[in-house]
Amino acid sequence: MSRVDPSQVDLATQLAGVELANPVLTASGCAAAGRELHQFFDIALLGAVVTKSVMLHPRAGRPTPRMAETDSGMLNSIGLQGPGVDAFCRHDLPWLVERGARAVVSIAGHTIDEYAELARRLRAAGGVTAVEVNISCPNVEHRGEVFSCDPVAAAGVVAAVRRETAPDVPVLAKLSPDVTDIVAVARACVDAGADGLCLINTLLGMAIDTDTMRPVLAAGTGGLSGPAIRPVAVRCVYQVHAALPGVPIVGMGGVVTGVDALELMLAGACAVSVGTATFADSSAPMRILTELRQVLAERGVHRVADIVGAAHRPPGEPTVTEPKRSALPAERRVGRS
Amino acid sequence: MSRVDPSQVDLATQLAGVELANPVLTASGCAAAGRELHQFFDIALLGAVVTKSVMLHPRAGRPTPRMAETDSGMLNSIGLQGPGVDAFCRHDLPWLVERGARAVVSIAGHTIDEYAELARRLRAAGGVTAVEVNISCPNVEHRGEVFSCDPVAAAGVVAAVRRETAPDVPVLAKLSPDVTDIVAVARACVDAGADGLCLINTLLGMAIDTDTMRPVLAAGTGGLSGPAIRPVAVRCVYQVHAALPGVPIVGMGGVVTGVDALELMLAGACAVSVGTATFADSSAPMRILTELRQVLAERGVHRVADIVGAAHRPPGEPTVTEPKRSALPAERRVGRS
Amino acid sequence: MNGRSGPVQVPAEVVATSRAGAYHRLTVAAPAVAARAQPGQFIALAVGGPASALLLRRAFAIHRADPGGPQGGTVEVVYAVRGRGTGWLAERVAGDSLDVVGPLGRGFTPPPAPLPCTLVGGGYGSAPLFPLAAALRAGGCRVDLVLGAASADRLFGAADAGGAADAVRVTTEDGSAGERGRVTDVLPDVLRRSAAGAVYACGPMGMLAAVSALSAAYGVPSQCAVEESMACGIGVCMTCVLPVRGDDGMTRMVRSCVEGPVFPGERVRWDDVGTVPADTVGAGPALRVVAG
Amino acid sequence: MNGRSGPVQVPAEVVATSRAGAYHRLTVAAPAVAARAQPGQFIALAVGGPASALLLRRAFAIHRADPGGPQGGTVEVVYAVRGRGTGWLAERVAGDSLDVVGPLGRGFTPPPAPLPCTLVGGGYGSAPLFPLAAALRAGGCRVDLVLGAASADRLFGAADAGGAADAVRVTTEDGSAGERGRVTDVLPDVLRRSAAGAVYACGPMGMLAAVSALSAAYGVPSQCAVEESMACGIGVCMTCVLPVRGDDGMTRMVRSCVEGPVFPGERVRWDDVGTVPADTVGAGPALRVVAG
Ligand SMILES: Cc1cc2nc3c(=O)[nH]c(=O)nc-3n(C[C@H](O)[C@H](O)[C@H](O)COP(=O)(O)OP(=O)(O)OC[C@H]3O[C@@H](n4cnc5c(N)ncnc54)[C@H](O)[C@@H]3O)c2cc1C
Ligand SMILES: Cc1cc2nc3c(=O)[nH]c(=O)nc-3n(C[C@H](O)[C@H](O)[C@H](O)COP(=O)(O)OP(=O)(O)OC[C@H]3O[C@@H](n4cnc5c(N)ncnc54)[C@H](O)[C@@H]3O)c2cc1C
Ligand SMILES: Cc1cc2nc3c(=O)[nH]c(=O)nc-3n(C[C@H](O)[C@H](O)[C@H](O)COP(=O)(O)O)c2cc1C
Ligand SMILES: Cc1cc2nc3c(=O)[nH]c(=O)nc-3n(C[C@H](O)[C@H](O)[C@H](O)COP(=O)(O)O)c2cc1C
Ligand code: FES
Ligand code: FES
Repeated sequence: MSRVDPSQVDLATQLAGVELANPVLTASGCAAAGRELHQFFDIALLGAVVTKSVMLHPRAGRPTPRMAETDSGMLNSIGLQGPGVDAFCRHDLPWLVERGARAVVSIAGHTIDEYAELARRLRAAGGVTAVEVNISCPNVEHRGEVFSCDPVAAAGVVAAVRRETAPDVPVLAKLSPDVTDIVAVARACVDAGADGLCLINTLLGMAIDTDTMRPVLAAGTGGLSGPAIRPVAVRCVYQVHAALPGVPIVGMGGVVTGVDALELMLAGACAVSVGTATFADSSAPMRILTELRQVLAERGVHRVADIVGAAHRPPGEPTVTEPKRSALPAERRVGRS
Repeated sequence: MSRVDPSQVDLATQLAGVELANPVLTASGCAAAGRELHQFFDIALLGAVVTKSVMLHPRAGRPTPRMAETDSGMLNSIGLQGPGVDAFCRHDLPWLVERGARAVVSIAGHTIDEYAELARRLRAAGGVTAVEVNISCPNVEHRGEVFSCDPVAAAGVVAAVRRETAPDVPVLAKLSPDVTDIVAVARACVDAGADGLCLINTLLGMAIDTDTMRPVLAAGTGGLSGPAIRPVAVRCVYQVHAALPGVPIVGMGGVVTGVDALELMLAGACAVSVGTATFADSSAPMRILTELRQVLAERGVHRVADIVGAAHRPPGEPTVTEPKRSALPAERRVGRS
Repeated sequence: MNGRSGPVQVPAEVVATSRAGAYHRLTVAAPAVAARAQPGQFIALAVGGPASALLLRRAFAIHRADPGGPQGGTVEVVYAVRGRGTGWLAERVAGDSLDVVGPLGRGFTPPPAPLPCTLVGGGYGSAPLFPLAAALRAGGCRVDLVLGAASADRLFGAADAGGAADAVRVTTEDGSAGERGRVTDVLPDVLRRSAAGAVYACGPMGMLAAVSALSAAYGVPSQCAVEESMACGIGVCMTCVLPVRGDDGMTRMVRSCVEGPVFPGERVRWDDVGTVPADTVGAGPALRVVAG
Repeated sequence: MNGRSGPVQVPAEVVATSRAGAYHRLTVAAPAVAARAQPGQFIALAVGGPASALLLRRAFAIHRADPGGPQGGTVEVVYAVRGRGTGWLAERVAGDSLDVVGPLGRGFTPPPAPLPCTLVGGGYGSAPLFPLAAALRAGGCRVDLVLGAASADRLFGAADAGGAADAVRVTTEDGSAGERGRVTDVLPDVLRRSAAGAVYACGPMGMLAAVSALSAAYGVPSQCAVEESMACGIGVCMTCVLPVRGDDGMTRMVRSCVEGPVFPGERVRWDDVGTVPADTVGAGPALRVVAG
């Protein structure tokens, strides 16, 4: 592997037909709608800004405490506090578009109709690079069972959103790792029209205050994120990429450094979202992008697209070779770029 | 809460009809069969020694590397290396019994018949305090699907082991957290005759070497353990205790201190197993026992049994009050002791 | 906040550490932070070192921001050791490096014209009142300082209070220093005597609620610096919210890290902190949301 | 191992740190470890501090164990910075405290009667050969030392080697020190000239395999210290195994932390390290096991 000039590394990535300048995105719920982070760096330089999951109506969220720190991780139970889709389309989306940022808009609902309506409003608003469907929400029409825990329910949501979304705007389904068979859920979403997948949402966890002897979070349970869960994220991305090699994956879960981002991409992600790391380092997405460029250069990688899913190749096979790249048949390249 | 003299704290715990001197156990696979740890402390002082899952025949396990360190955790893919049940019953079990240690013997198989045969051999050998059934193994008769991922398969194993085990020896089913609905699996095991549950086994994870660009573990995936997973363990114990309050639970996952042990007990565990922590501190189970005694005393707790599941009580209700304890109806106390 | 007055992230050398009763003082060289800091703002420190299992920053009110000096600008905080993060901090010595973000949040707003001001601090909550007192007095305000704590060792700044204010009252619950009782026991007297036109408070939530209610009863507007668990400190995560009434009278769950930590006392729904009141904008049936 | 000669876990003060080419030397005061240590054994250090995300200990071969001295007994190791754990170690300074477990594992076995011995070290693998050389010479053995590395800065102990052995050969792959080449290029010559009766080796797996094969070809028994990834270091976890033939000729997956790290070279199935050979006791179909 020859060392490559970092500035020469081609970071462009194809996310389900949309070309992103680079593969580093924010994670939904960890960057609000970009404004606050823009104080620290130019958010238009990221691959995209993934916005906090928005619902049909304004939402106050959960009581506090909403967070608990755990070893190399944290629990949150925000409860999707937000202004609702109309305020979002009025204030937040245009702000992102004006700044030249790519907006991946995350939506969340409690019924399939809500998701469909959200998609319609986004279509009307315009300026959306992709729709991320957060299906880690309870289905009120089905005893509150979380959509992403059931392939049929997940597929229902995805199909509705796909139907209501402009054909050139990819729909990405964001999956929960808290399932027995994540490949089954992934496959159901893809069959229902998902153009890509986002892996992983938080793991359901809990912390108990050993002084008060009660759960720390007012909500009891919360979502576990941060480096603690990275091994689970890598495994999920790897499993899904192995089963569905043509489907683009946005990987996330505990990415704190450029090396972490590379790890998820080797597992099969063509882009990564940075979540919890941003809380400790407001410039984390930007820093990770710089580091990723550097670690790719050090490994002699000219194009980031070449190493997507490289961990699936047999141990012997060299990962980085110039001619190989162009020798890949077109349909294989789709899945890897 | 008045402070209590640590030496006066009553640590005795009832594990499905068996009284243990205290609630601190080793975790299967993290203490071999006790010999090595006995160099560092007297293993007979623990609540029990849970031995490495033993199979019917000697087993060489997985190729190396078998471990990868992750943030606040580690991945392992040992592949159940061990001497087989006959050698275990000849060499290891008698050694534990001679030292006065309580032996909880973990068994693992690939078919229901294998589990049943293991239980028969243990019954013949005698000296077993409880049988822990590790059902996180692929079911060769069912496309390699892991027993613990399917309530029906899990129940089949438990019923077979229960049938072949002496009536006075409790059968504990050890569950995997990698399921959509752990309560459903727990319930199936209890309905099939499990006298108690062990929560949780490792989470399936993966690490990729960003230099070789291939998985670190020779086996690809491995089990994630350590403090990183404690929030998942606490959540699983809490959920299962809420659904099945009368069923004794051995809690495990990331216990490193006495406070961690208390957290799992507040969630509903009547005993805890210490696994990965032992790798960094060979005396960890003993140290945690001492710390647990101390933290209970500091909180004015006279009997550890009183705080089992305390996190489920309403926020207002005081946890530690002398008269309350004896006022609990008998059947409620079963679940908490 | 904008680029110039907004927060910066800088490596900062520890220039001094010392004990103050039950608390620790920590001074770091952080010129860019010191230059921007306003009374009532806070800084956030990374803890645990490079391979730390502690991900999140710890927030501390700025006790002193000295933009000049030999180190080119220092910031001082006062803290109690609570858990692993503050425990780690307490082991730092002069010469160590810390990663600092600040100044964060909205601080206290001085009155538009000179007024008698009463400043009420509970425990280490008095730390941010000292730079405020200095600023108010520089602006021509009379300053009454009320400091309270459970016991003498948990009182912060009582020794320096005389020089910082025009009058000082000290209370401890156990009577080990000053008057036995709580700050709210002496507050009515102070408000009356000083003819206070503004109250500024920092301390535990219960104290703030009581101070805010008392001030309102006396017709004096209060500004209270709250302390809510924070994951990000910069407004992106929504963990640090509390129910606050807006100009329109509507209650919203508001971020204390960017819209606070200082709030008008009469706007905060103190009794409802830790809940989402039913009349909050967007309050709905408490559906279980797995993530986010 | 038993109570008296077995490992201990002790807090140990760092008494000295220094650089040695590409490597770091670290000396800690650990009398109980120093008193028990045998050449070829190792210690395991906790890294990262109290709130560390790094759970597992790092293993290092004992380079020197000095049971006497002003500190009442010190242990020295030599290490290369590889990742976060050794990076953290490299920041320790004299006076810091480290948590040490040791001595661990089975060290080198001296010959029953004096014999010419050849000691072969690759990179930092030469570190444990120095105490071995001293012990062998004290026991009346002639010692030939062969040190090799990729380049001069990765050679450890070449400067001290003259005093430690009766004869020394140095090789580097790039020729930047000693002879250009590998230790195995000069080993046959050394074995012949010294009429070696025993070979002791420590270094990368590939070197050990080659040294073991060469020694066997010359009819000389070898003892090789291996370095396998270890989670526990005390024999309870089964991560550190490699395929080794037993007295009965059968191959078993053997724990290098307690049955090694030193193995008779001819017993290790070098070509199969990293696999479970099909004829291993208990080798079976590679079923996916989720846990354990
Ligand atoms: C705006 C603001 C200003 C503050 N100013 C001061 C000050 O001047 N002096 C001082 O001693 N403390 C102050 N605190 C509280 C201080 O941040 C916590 O005591 C500290 O974070 C505890 O960290 P720990 O690791 O020692 O404790 P742990 O309890 O182990 O912390 C675990 C987690 O909970 C969070 N946490 C715990 N307690 C609090 C708390 N009371 N407030 C916010 N987060 C908490 C921590 O940040 C961490 O993420 C302030 C908090 C806020 C939000
Ligand atoms: C018996 C024995 C003796 C050793 N003696 C020395 C010595 O004298 N000098 C020296 O420089 N190194 C020695 N090593 C290797 C040393 O333990 C590793 O370099 C070190 O653990 C790397 O830690 P890290 O956090 O810097 O690297 P990382 O790569 O970040 O470590 C991640 C994890 O992998 C493990 N690991 C990584 N590399 C190795 C390795 N080569 N061997 C074992 N575990 C590894 C670590 O312990 C840790 O758990 C020895 C290893 C063993 C098993
Ligand atoms: C405070 C917080 C809020 C989150 N909110 C959302 C959300 O609104 N929608 C969503 O799909 N995921 C949400 N997530 C999950 C993240 O987008 C991400 O999937 C997860 O945190 C794993 O990545 P990380 O470890 O980098 O944080 C949230 C995570 C955190 C920590
Ligand atoms: C190296 C290793 C080996 C293990 N082997 C087994 C096993 O044989 N059987 C089993 O049921 N669990 C096994 N486990 C899982 C532990 O018993 C425990 O459930 C899990 O590690 C969580 O606890 P911990 O975080 O305290 O380690 C193993 C764990 C580790 C780390
Ligand atoms: S702490 Fe994140 S929004 Fe306030
Ligand atoms: S390292 Fe655990 S058995 Fe050897």
